[in-house]
Amino acid sequence: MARYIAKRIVYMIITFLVVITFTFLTMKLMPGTPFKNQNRISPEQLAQLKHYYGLDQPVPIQYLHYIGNALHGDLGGSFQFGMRPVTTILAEKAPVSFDLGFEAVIIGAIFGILLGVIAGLRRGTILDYGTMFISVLGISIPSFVLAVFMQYFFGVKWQLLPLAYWKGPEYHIMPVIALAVGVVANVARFMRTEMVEVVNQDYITTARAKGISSFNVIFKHSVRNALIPVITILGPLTAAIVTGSLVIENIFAIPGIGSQFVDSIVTNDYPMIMGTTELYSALLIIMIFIVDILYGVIDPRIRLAGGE
Amino acid sequence: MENILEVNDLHVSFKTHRGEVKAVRGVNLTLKKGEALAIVGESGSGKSVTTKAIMGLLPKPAGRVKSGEVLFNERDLTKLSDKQMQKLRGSEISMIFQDPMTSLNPTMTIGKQIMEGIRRHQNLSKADAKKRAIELLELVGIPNPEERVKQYPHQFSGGMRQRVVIAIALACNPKVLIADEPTTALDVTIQAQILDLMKDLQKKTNTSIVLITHDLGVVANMAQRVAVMYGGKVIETGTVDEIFYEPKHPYTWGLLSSMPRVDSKNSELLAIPGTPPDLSNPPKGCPFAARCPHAMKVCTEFMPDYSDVSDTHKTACWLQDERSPKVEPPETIQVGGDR
Amino acid sequence: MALSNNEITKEMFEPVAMSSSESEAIVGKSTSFWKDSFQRLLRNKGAVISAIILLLIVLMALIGPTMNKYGIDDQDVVRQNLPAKIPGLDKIHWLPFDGVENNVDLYQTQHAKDNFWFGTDDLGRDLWTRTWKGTQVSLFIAVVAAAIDLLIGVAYGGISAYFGGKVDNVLQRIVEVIIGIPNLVIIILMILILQPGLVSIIVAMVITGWVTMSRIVRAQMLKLKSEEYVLASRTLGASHSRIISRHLLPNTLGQIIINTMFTIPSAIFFEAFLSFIGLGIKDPVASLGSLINRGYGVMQIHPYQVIFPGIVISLLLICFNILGDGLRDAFDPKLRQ
Amino acid sequence: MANTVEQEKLIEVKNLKKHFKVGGKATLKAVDDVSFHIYKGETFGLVGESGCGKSTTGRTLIRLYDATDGEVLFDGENVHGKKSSKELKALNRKMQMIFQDPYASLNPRMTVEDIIAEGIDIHNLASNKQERRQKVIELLETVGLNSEHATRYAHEFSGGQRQRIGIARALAVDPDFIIADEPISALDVSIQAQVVNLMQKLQKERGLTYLFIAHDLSMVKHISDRVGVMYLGKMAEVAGSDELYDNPLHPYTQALLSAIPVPDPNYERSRERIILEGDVPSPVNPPSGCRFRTRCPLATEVCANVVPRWTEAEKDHWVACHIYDDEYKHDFK
Amino acid sequence: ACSSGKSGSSKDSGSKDAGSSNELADKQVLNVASNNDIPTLDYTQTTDTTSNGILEQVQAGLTRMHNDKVQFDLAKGEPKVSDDKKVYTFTLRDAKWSDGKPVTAQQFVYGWQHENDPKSKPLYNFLFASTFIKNAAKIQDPKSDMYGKVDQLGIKAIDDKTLQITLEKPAPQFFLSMLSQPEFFPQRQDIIEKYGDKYGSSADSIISDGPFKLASWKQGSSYSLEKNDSYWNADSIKVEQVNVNIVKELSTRVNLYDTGKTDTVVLSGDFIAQEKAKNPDEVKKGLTSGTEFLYINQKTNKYLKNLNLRKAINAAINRKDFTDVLLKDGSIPSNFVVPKDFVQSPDGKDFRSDNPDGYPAGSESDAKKFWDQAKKELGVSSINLTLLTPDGDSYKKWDEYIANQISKNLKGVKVTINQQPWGNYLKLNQSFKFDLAFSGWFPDYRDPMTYLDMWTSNNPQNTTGWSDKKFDSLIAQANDQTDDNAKRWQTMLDAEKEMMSQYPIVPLFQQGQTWVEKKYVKGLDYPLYGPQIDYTGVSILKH
Ligand SMILES: Nc1ncnc2c1ncn2[C@@H]1O[C@H](COP(=O)(O)OP(=O)(O)OP(=O)(O)O)[C@@H](O)[C@H]1O
Ligand SMILES: Nc1ncnc2c1ncn2[C@@H]1O[C@H](COP(=O)(O)OP(=O)(O)OP(=O)(O)O)[C@@H](O)[C@H]1O
Ligand SMILES: [Mg+2]
Ligand SMILES: [Mg+2]
Repeated sequence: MARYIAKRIVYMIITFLVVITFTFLTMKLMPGTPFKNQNRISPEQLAQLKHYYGLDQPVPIQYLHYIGNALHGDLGGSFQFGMRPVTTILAEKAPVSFDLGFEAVIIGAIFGILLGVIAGLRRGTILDYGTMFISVLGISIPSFVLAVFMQYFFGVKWQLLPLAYWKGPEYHIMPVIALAVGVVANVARFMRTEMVEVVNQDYITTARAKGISSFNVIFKHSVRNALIPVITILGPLTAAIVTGSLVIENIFAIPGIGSQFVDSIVTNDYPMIMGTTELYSALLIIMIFIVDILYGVIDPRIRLAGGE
Repeated sequence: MENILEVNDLHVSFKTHRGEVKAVRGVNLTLKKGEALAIVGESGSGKSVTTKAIMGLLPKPAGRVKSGEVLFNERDLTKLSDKQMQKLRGSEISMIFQDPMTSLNPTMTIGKQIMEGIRRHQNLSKADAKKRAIELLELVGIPNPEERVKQYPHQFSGGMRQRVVIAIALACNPKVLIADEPTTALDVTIQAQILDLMKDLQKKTNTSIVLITHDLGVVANMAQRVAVMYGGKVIETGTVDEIFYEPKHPYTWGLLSSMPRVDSKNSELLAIPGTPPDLSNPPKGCPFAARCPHAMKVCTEFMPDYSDVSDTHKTACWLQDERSPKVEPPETIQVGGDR
Repeated sequence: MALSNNEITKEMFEPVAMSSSESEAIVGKSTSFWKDSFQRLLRNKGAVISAIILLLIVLMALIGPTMNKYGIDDQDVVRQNLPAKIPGLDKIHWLPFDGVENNVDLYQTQHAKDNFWFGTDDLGRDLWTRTWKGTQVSLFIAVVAAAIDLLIGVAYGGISAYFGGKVDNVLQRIVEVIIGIPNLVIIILMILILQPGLVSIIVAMVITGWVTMSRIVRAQMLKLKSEEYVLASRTLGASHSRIISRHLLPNTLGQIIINTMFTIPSAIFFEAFLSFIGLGIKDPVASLGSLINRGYGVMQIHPYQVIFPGIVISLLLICFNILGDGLRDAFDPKLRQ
Repeated sequence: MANTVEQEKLIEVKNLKKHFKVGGKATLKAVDDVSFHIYKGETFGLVGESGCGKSTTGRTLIRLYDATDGEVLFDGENVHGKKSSKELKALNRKMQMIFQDPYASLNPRMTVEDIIAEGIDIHNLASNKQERRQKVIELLETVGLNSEHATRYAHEFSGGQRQRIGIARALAVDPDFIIADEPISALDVSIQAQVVNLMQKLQKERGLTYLFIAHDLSMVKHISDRVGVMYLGKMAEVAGSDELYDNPLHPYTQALLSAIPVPDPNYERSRERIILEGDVPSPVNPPSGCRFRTRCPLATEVCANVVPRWTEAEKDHWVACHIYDDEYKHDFK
Repeated sequence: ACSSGKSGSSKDSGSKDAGSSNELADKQVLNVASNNDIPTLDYTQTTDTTSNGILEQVQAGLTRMHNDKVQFDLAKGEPKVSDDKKVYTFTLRDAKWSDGKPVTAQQFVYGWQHENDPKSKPLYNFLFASTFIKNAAKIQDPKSDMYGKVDQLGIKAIDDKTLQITLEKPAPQFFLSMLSQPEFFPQRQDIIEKYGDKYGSSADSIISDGPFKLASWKQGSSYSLEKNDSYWNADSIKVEQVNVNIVKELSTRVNLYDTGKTDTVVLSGDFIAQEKAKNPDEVKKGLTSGTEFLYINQKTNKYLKNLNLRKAINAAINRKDFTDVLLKDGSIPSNFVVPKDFVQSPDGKDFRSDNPDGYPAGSESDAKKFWDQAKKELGVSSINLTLLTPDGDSYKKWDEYIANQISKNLKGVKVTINQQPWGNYLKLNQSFKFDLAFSGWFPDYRDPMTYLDMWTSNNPQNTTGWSDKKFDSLIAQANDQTDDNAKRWQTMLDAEKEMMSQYPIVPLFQQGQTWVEKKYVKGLDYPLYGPQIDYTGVSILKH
C-alpha cells in the first residue's frame, strides 16, 4: 500500500507540473494583456507595466520564476485586485466554493444513492422508469436554468428563501440544490447500474439463503457492495461540481472562486486564472487520489492485496 | 423413512422479453430423512430452478411458481410469506451454490458472514455466535479458525471458500441441505476433499441432502437416490443402483454412456445428438423425443406418464408402455453393476 | 398425467427416425447482432420516441430557418421584444403563442403586422429563425466534436490496447496526466487562446474529450484482445489490420456508438455553458447556448426568449441521453437471453 | 496403440519456460522448464489442476505467447525465434487451436461462413467466392452441420454446435497439428461426446496430431495415446495413457487418479482415496525443490532442497520424482 | 465658493422628487447591491472607477466634488495663487485621521511623491503630467535623467499646515477639480510602510480621513462604509452605514431590490422598462460623462479618406433608436465630441448650450445620398469594412446594432465584427489594422480639452489618421490660452465645430445611467464627474 501511495503521489506531482506548465504556456499564448480596465493605458505605459511585472522577460525565465515562486506558495499578485496575492484571494474564496461544492456532493450523493437503490431494486417497474427519467432530466437540465427558476419562485415570488448571498444555513439551500440535482442524477444512474449488477451476484443469493431479513440483504450486502464503485465517481464529480459552480455562484451572489474565475477571464487577470486553474487541478488530482485510496481502504480486496 | 421434503407437480415460469420460459414443468421429488438425493440432467433442464423454488429464492419478479407444492414437514413452502420463509431459510433448509469464488460477499469478513445466519436464527450473543462460527470453521476443516474469522473471502482459496460456504449452510443444523453443483468449479483433488467433508458431515448431523451435479461419478460417490431431469421434467428417478445399473429412460442411457470411464476403454462414446429443447416453446410430447434414438410418433405428441419399475424406481417413457417395441439399453450400460 | 388413452393408438408406437439435420436445425430467421440489437431498440418506447424527436429537431434545424422571410440578423428595433405569436394557436391562452405579455398584446401596441412564431429579441430579430439556426450550429459543433473525439479516441485507445506493453504504458501515463486536469478549465483556457468561434470551441472540446472514448475503447479492446476468437484468428495467421478491422473494431463499435450518444449531448451542453459564460459562438451567428445566454438575462421579463431555445436544448439533451441508454440496453449482451 | 506404430516426433518441446510479469517485480512462472514430445498422428493429453500451466504451454507452443526460454520444434523447425511473416504464415497453417469456451471463441459479429472462411481468406485458399463457399459447406458437413447454418450468427447456436464450428475453422487451413484447449469442459456431458467423437473421427480421416488439454482425466484417458501430468508449471509425469492409469508413478498422479469419482456406485462404495491436503500453492512463489512437496504425503527433506530430475523410470514412462531417482531412492521407504 | 459642507442646493440629475418634509429614520443604513467589487484601495494601484469612488468616500483631498461643484475639503478655503498662476499655496484645516493623528502638509508631499515613485509601481500617475505639475512628466519618463527623482516634484510643505504646489504652466481651469482625485490625496507613510504589499487590500489595512470609514470588506462578497466621526465635517453626514453587496447577476440585483433586500440598484436594458412599469416613482435617470464613438481609419483605408463615405456612415446609424429603444438607460444620441452637462464655461454656460443635440448627422436618405456620391467619387459599388471592438458583454449588443445599421442603410457596405480582448484591441487599433473601431472616452479631468486634444495630428490617441491643420492650430491656441479662460473656451468650441465637419470619428452617444432607489432614500448621487456614487448627502427617511 505504501509503495502504491508513493507511486500515486509521484504521479500527482507530475500531473500537477504538467498543469502548471500548460497553464503557463496558455497564458503566454493568450492575446491581450491583463491591463484592461475602464482606464486608458497608452502603449508606453503598457510597456512600462509589462516591465514592472516581468512580462517582458524571455518566456523560459518567466516560467522558471513562476515555478520557483509557486513552490513558495507565491502565485503572484492579481492584476485586477491591485496585486493582492493570488494565494490570499484564493484562500479567502476557496472555502466558500468548497463548502458549496461539498454540500452539494454530499446531499447529491445521499439522494442519488437512495434513488439508485430504489430503481435498482425495483428494476423494470414504474418506480425504476420514473426515477431514471427524473435522473435523465437532472442530467439534461442545466443547473443554471434550475437555479434561475428556483430563485424566481422561492426567492422572489413566494419569498420563502433568501434569494442571494452566502450567510446562514438557509442561504445554502437553493444553490446547493441547484448543484446537487446533477449529482443526484449522475449518482442515481451509476448506483442503479451497480445495484442491478450486485443484486444478481451469487453472494446475494447466498445471503438470502441464510434467511437474513430483506432489509439486511439490501443494506448490509447489496448497497454496501454497490457503493464501492460509486465512490470512484465522487472524486471527479466533486471537482466538476466545484468547477461547475461558476454560474451558480454568480446567480446567488456567492463569493467563491467560481465567480472569481469568470471575472479573471474577462479581465485577463493571468495570475488569477493560473492560480485558479491550478487550484482546480490540485483539487481534482487530490480528489482522485483520495478516492483511490479510500476505495482501497473500503474494499478489502484491494486493501489487503497490498495495492498490487 | 418419512419424507422430509416433497415436491409435487411443481411448475415454474420466467417472464422474459422473449416470452414465458417454462423452466420447470411438473417436477415431483421426494427427499427422505438422512438421505442424499442427487439431481442430474442436461444443462438448462431446470435443476437449479427447482431448488431455488424450494428455497423461495426465485429471482423476482421474473420467476414465479405457477402451480404445485413444496411440502417441508407437511408445510407448503410456496404458500409461506416472505417473513416465514426467511425464518426457515438457513435454519431448516440451507443451500450451497456452485461457485465458491462468487458466493461469498467480498467485503464482509468470513466470521460476520457465518455469524449473520446464526444470530438471526438462534438468538445468540455476539460472542457466542463468534464462538460458534469458529467451531464451524474447525468442523469444516479450516486451520486457525480464530484467525480466519477475521479475514475476507479473497484471502481464501477456492476450496477453502467452499468449506466456508458449507459452514454457513450448516450453521444452524438444517434438516435439509441443498447443494447446487458444489464441486463443479473445483479441481478434482479439491473436489475429493469437499465431497469427503460433506459425507462426513452428513454422517455426523444426519442432514438430508439434495445434490445437483453433472458428474455421475459424484452421484455414485455421494447419493442414495437419483432424479434425472430433462427439459423441465424429472424423467427418471430411483436409487443409485437402479439408475446406474438398470436405467430405463433413453436419456439416462445416453447420459451414462456418453461418459468415458477411467476403468474401461471404449473406442467410441455414445453421443446424444442434437440440442436440448427451447423451454420458452417446449415440445408437446416428451422433451427428449427430438434427440431420442428410439423415438416413436407418440413421443412427439404426448408426454408419457410415470410408470413404476419398482417401488423406488419410476420413469416417464413410452418405452415402458407395453405397446412399444422392445428396446435394449446400449451395451455400455453395465447391467447389474457386476464389477 | 390424465390422458385419455384412446387417443393413443398402436401405430403411434412406430419408431420414427430422427435425421441429424433435423436435430441440428435452427428455427427462425438468421439475425445478426446489429439486427437483433436494432429490434431490441425498437421495442424500447422511450428510445424510439427520443429518436423521432431528435429527427424532428434535426429536420427543423435544417428547414426551420428557411420557413419565414427573416434572416438571422434582420434587425428592426421597432419590433423588439415581441412575444411569440402563432396564428391559430394564439386563441389558446395558456400556450405561449398569443403575443401577449403581462396582459398586453404587444403586437397591437407596437403595431407589428407580421407574426413572429417564437417572438423577437431586443434587436427585433426573429427568434424562430435564430432558434433553428442556433440548433443547427449547436448540433454541428456537437456532432463534429463527437466525431473527432471518436476518431482520436478510437485510434489512441486502440493503439494503446492492441500494441500493449511499452506503448500502452506511455500512452496511459499521458492519459493519467490529462485526467488530472479539469476539462472545463482546459476548455476555457483553450478558448481564450483560440478566440471564441466555431472552430475553437470544437478544438477546445476535442482536446480533452477524446480521453473518455480512448479509455472505453482501450478497456474493450484489452478485453477483446484475449478473447478466444481473436486468439483463433491469430493462430490462423491474421495480420494486425485484419484482427483490428474484422474482430476488434466491430465488437467495440457498440460501445463506441453508445459513448458517442453521450458525447454529443455533453458537447451540446459544453457549448451552451461556454456561451453562457461569454466564451461561445459570437453574434450575429447564434447557437442554442448563445440564445439562452441572451435570453437568460431577461428571463423574468421576456421568458419566451429563453424558453424556446431552452426547450430545444433540453429536448436534445434528454433525447440523446434516453437514446444512449436505450442503445446501451440494446447492445448489452447481459440483456440478451 | 499409435506410439508403437509410428514413432516420428512431430512436436518436440525442450526446456520450455514461460514467465509472466505480474505487478511490479514479481514473475509468475506459468510454465517452468517443461520438456516433452508428441509423435505424429497421436493424441497427447495434458492434465493438471487449474492454473498449472496447461493452457500456457499450449499457447506458447503455437506462438500465441513468446517463450521465455527453451524451444519448440515442429517437424524439426523451431517455432520461436526470428521468422519472416511468410514463414510464420506457413507455420500457422500447420498448427491450429481449438478453444475452451464455445461462447467466447466465435466472433459474435460474424456469420458462420465468415468465421470458418477466415483461414481460407488469410491464406488465399479459395480463388473465388463460390469456391470459398463450397469449402465452407464441406467443412460444415464434416463437423455435422449443413449449408443452412452458413449464414447464421454464432449466438444462434448451442454450445456443442459452436464448438464444432470452432473445429471447422481450425480444419479450414488443413493443419497437421491441433491444440485443443479443454474443448469440452464447458459443454454439457451429453454434448461432450459429440465433440470427442468428431475429433477422433477427424484424426482417423486426416491423420491429425492432437495436443488435448483437459482437467477431466477420464476423458483425457479416453482420447489420448500418451498423457502428460502437469503440476504448478512443471511436468510431473508422462506415459502412455493405459500405463499411466494402471501404473501411476508420481504421488501426484496417484492422488489425482484416486480423486476422480467413478460413475459406478459399487466401485465408489468400496474405494479407498488418497485425499490431498491443502491447495495448490501460488505459481508466483512456488515451493523450493519439488513443487508438489507441500502436499505430498511422501515428502522428505530432499524434496525441499532438490528439484527432481526428469527421469525415464520405465520405458517410455517419464517422471519427475526423487523416489524414482537412483540417487535419492534410498531416502524413501 | 464657500468651503463648508453642502447647502441645500443639491442638484438632481434625474427626476428626484424634492419633497423634504419627511422625518429621518432611526437607523441611517443604506443597502446597495453592486456589480463591482473594490479591486484595491492602494492609491498607487487604483485605476478603476469603483476603487476611486470608494477612496473618494473614505479619504479626503484638498478639494471634493459634491453636487457637481468643487468644494474645499482638507484645504481651508481658496489657495493663494501666484501671479503667473503657477504656484498655489493651500492652508490645511485641522483635520484628523481616524486614528486620531492630524492631517499634515507632509502627508500630501509624501502622497504625491509616492504616487510618482516608480518603486511603488503606480498605474495612474499620468494625471500629474496632464495637470502640468512641475517635473511630473520627466519624473515619470524612464528616458529622462530626472526619472524617479520624486523630490523634484512641484510640491512642498511649508509647514505642517501649509502646502505649496508648483506647476509648469498656468494652472488649467480644471486644476481644482483635479485635486479631488485620490491620486492627489495625502498618504500616511507609516501605515503604507507598515502594511507593505498588503496596504489597501483589506478593511484594517487602511485608515481614513474622509467622510466614511471602511468598516468591513469581504472580497468578492460585500463591503460596508461607516460614518467616520473623526472627519472634520462629520456633522454634515447623515447616513451612518452603507452596506454594499457584490452581486454579479443583474437579475439577482433587481430581485433583491424588488424584495426589499437592497435600497438601490443600477439598471440596464429591459430591466429599466420592467422597473418603470412596476415602480415608476423609484426609477431615476442621469447622464454620465462617458462618450462612445467609432474611430474611422483613413490612414490605411483609402475609401475612408472620402468625406462623403464618412458622412454616409455617420448618417446611416439611427442613434435615437439605439439610445431610446435599445439602451433605454438615459443615454442620449451624440453628434458631438464634448458631452453634455459635463463642464461649464467660466460664465457658467454648459459647453453644449449652443447646440444641445450636436451637429446634425442626417437621416437615412441623407446616408443614401452621401453613399451614392461616395460611390461615384470612389468608383466602387461595394466595400467591406471591419468593425474592431473590445470584447465585453455590453459591446456585443452595440456592435451588432451598429454593424447592422451600416450594412442595412448603405447597400453594398458589408461590416464584419472583430471583437478582441483589450490588449489586442489596442494593438490593432494603434497599428491601424481596422476600418471602424468602437471606442469610448471618459474624462481624465474636468475640461473639454480632455475630449479634444487627442485628435490633433500627432497625438498617439488619434488613431484615425485624420490630420487637420486648422484643428491642430486651434488646439495649440487653446493650450496657450490657459490665462484667458473665456477665449480658450471659444477656441475649444471652434475646434469641436471644425472636427465635426470632417468626421474623423462617428460620435454615437453619451452614456446615461438609470437606477432605482427606494422612496425613503434621499440625496444619493451618481455625479458626472467625481466619485462614482456619492453617499455623503444620503439620508434615510422613516419608512
Ligand atoms: N432468471 C431467469 N430468467 C429466465 N430464464 C431463466 C432464469 N433462470 C433460469 N432460466 C431458464 O430456466 C431453465 C432452467 O434453468 P436451470 O438454471 O434450472 O438449469 P439447470 O438444470 O440448473 O442447468 P445447469 O446444469 O446449466 O445449471 C433454463 O432454460 C434457463 O434458461
Ligand atoms: N497472460 C497472462 N498473464 C499473467 N499470468 C497468466 C497469463 N496467462 C496465464 N497466467 C497465469 O499462469 C498460470 C497458468 O495458467 P494457465 O492458464 O496456463 O493454466 P491452466 O492449466 O490452463 O488452468 P485452467 O485449467 O484453469 O485453464 C496461472 O496462474 C495463470 O494465472
Ligand atoms: Mg444450475
Ligand atoms: Mg486453461
